[in-house]
Amino acid sequence: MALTREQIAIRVARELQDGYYVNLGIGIPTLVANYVPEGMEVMLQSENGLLGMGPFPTEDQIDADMINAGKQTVTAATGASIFSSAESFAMIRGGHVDLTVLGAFEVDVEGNIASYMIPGKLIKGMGGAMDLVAGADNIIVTMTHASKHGESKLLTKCSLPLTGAGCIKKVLTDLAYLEIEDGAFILKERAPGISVEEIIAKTEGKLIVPDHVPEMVF
Amino acid sequence: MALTREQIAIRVARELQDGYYVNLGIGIPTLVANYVPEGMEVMLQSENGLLGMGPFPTEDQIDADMINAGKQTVTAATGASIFSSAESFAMIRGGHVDLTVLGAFEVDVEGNIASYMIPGKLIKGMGGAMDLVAGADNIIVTMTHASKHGESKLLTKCSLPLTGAGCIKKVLTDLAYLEIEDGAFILKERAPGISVEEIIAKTEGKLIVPDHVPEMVF
Amino acid sequence: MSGFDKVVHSYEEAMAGLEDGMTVIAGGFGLCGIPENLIAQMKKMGTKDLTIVSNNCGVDGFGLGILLEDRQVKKMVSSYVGENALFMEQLLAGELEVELTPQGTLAEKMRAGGAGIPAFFTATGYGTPVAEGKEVREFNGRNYIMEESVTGDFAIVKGWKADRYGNVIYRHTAQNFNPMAATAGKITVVEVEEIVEPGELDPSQIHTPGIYVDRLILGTFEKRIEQRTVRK
Amino acid sequence: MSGFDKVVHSYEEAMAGLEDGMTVIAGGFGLCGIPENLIAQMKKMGTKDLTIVSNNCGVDGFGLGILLEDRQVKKMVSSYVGENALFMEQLLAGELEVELTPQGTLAEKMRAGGAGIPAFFTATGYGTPVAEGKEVREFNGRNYIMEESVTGDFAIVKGWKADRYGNVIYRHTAQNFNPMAATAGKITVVEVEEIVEPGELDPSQIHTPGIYVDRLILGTFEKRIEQRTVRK
Repeated sequence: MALTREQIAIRVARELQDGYYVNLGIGIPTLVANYVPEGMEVMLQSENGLLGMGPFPTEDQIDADMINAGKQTVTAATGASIFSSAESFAMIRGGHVDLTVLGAFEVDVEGNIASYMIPGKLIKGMGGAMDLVAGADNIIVTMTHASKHGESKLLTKCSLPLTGAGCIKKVLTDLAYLEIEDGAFILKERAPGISVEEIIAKTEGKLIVPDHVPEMVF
Repeated sequence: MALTREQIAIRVARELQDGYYVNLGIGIPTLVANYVPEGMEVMLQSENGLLGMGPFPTEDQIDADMINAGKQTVTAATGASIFSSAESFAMIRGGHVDLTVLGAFEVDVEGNIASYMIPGKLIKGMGGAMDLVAGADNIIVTMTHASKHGESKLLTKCSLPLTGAGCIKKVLTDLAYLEIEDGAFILKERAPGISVEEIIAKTEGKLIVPDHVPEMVF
Repeated sequence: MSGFDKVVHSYEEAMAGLEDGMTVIAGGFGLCGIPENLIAQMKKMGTKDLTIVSNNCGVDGFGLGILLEDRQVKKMVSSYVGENALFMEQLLAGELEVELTPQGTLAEKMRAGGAGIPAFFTATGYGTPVAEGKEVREFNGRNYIMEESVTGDFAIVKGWKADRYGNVIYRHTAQNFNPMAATAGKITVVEVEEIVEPGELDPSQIHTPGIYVDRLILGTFEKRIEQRTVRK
Repeated sequence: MSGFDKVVHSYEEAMAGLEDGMTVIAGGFGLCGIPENLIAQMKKMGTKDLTIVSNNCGVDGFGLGILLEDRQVKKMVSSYVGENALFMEQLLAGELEVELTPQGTLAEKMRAGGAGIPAFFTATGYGTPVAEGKEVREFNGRNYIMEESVTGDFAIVKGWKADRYGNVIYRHTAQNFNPMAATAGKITVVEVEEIVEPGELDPSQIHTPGIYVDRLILGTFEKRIEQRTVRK
């Protein structure tokens, strides 16, 4: 079975380490915060200027002046700091964030990522995504492996306008966890019950399949 | 008589306007603060990160953490703000300071200024002077008109390494107030009792002498 | 201290001098920390052909979005404009120009504009449509693009508290783009929730020193929430 | 919260990993806000061939000046080095290299280094010896030079108060270069006068967010005054 949104979040959370500063993109990446392992502490960076994002507020705590990058009302955790957008992106661009998790429309074997624009259809803008992919060393892209019509989103070459060039090394789809190296996807893990054959069929870009591809365990 | 240090400061103070943000260099420029006209308020910017520098502290108030750019203990005036060196020079470089007053070894008819280094003799460094002369629109250079040996410091071309190129328009010496325009010094005022002839004799760079050169009044 | 009393007493006075064709830099992120009354005044003035530099363009009917209703905006420089149907409509009809700028680059362009830095290099956007027409240069084996800074004829800013010297502090994440915007306007106008006595703000804790502020006005704010999310 | 507990309990631990030939960025202006105990630890370690990036080099016998006594410094990047006879002696003898850098450019080079900006343009230094070998470019009719950013293997910083997350505030003008230095070290070490409980510092008023800080140590400070000036 393809991973659920929650399972994707759980799998990403396994990449966390105690003391990590993490930026979670809008959508599935946001869910990762719910699965931080017991006894481990991470700090969430929200690019609108909040390091140490806490949970959503109670009704009483709601404050229009306290939002995250998704414009949702949030709280600040103990040890938080709040700063300007310039300072926030100094952190991001300067490589101080330990892990960035974000979604994408497409990735390719060169580590390119397209996530912000579908010409003629969607022109909302890149927000902070271009800075995040350019600034981070450690990025996990979460996405569906293929479109509803079965078209692969793991490509030889991205067809959509790029968000970043050559910056993606780790991709977690609903079917598999892959790493990008030397112009190929390397299949590292597969979703429970998903066959290597299905992943091969749904991966358009060059795919390297090791002898043993472990199944994820949840 | 050549202007005293105090008279130089008094003359500079006449250029102040209510609401000016002013950076005063070390030495004579610092004295300008003592001659702010009654009923006028200016804020002194000290480039180590203090806007709104107050007077020296009393013995009780002395605080090692509160100094000016000359490393002197100072106080903060009402309405002061204190910030980093990057912020301080953002202000300076960005042209937000209304008036900068600083000393020099030499200036020339092109508006060049040399103030920080005498090769082989003095290599202390430029501190913030290069940023100040590059960032300010409105600069007054205070200096002696000639050396002890009578050699002019108002030159056709500076002989010492430059602090800034083409950035000086106003010079106040112990003998005269001059403006620099189109490759010449224009004699605007003379010190009380100083003859135009003496100024001509002590000005090596091209000097334009208007028909009437008013004497400064103190 | 008239020279340092930045307080003005009407929004007309606050935005006096704004003319057709000017560039306005606005603070705010989404609807958080936006100078809502200054924007409303711009709508009231009906100034046209504006270039607005702001991370977002508000929403339909609130924030900068209201300037679209009478087609006052010629061009938006923003990182994200997805919350605004009227915006999309005018954009797709070719009535509105948009320069999509990565959020961090936008923040840095404002800061650089205020700080006398005409251009800087960033890896952000290299190899993407953002890099088109921009110089690429390698530093330490990595490619960067050159981005030029931005300044405005006006900067409009929303603060929390200020003194009459124009020293401003921001509240929580309503800080966002406001401090950079404040540095980058030829005329910087700040509206705040409270004007305090000089000396009340700790000098070491001021976000925007008064030197950047030309006009200060006391306002009341709706502070509309874009995504009201609560804990169960 | 071990992962976010930045506190170390000895100066040995604080500077562990410092090696010959490394670059160290130091906060401080004159003797104000200098990490005096971290510097003393460097002297104790005897590390050689250091490149030190700091606005000044202390004075004879105090601050960074003590590193000159055993010739630990290969090169200084500073804006002003006039308070130090031993410095001049070693410089004139060719035993010490100095890269004089305008103060604002130095501050910006540190900030840029921490902020992932490899280079920027400034008018500061154009047409002067500082511009030698640097690219000149015109923007809007004015000439600017390109300056590259700086980063250090270590950054040593003096704060006032911090919590164990490494959130730091500075006191008065002891702030100076410290916030930028803190962003620009591969390993950033901060020594402070007081370690407070998490939550005591107002999140909106933190000068250096903990993300930049690797090690935090509680110190006691002499805080020598360079120019004691009093009102009559």
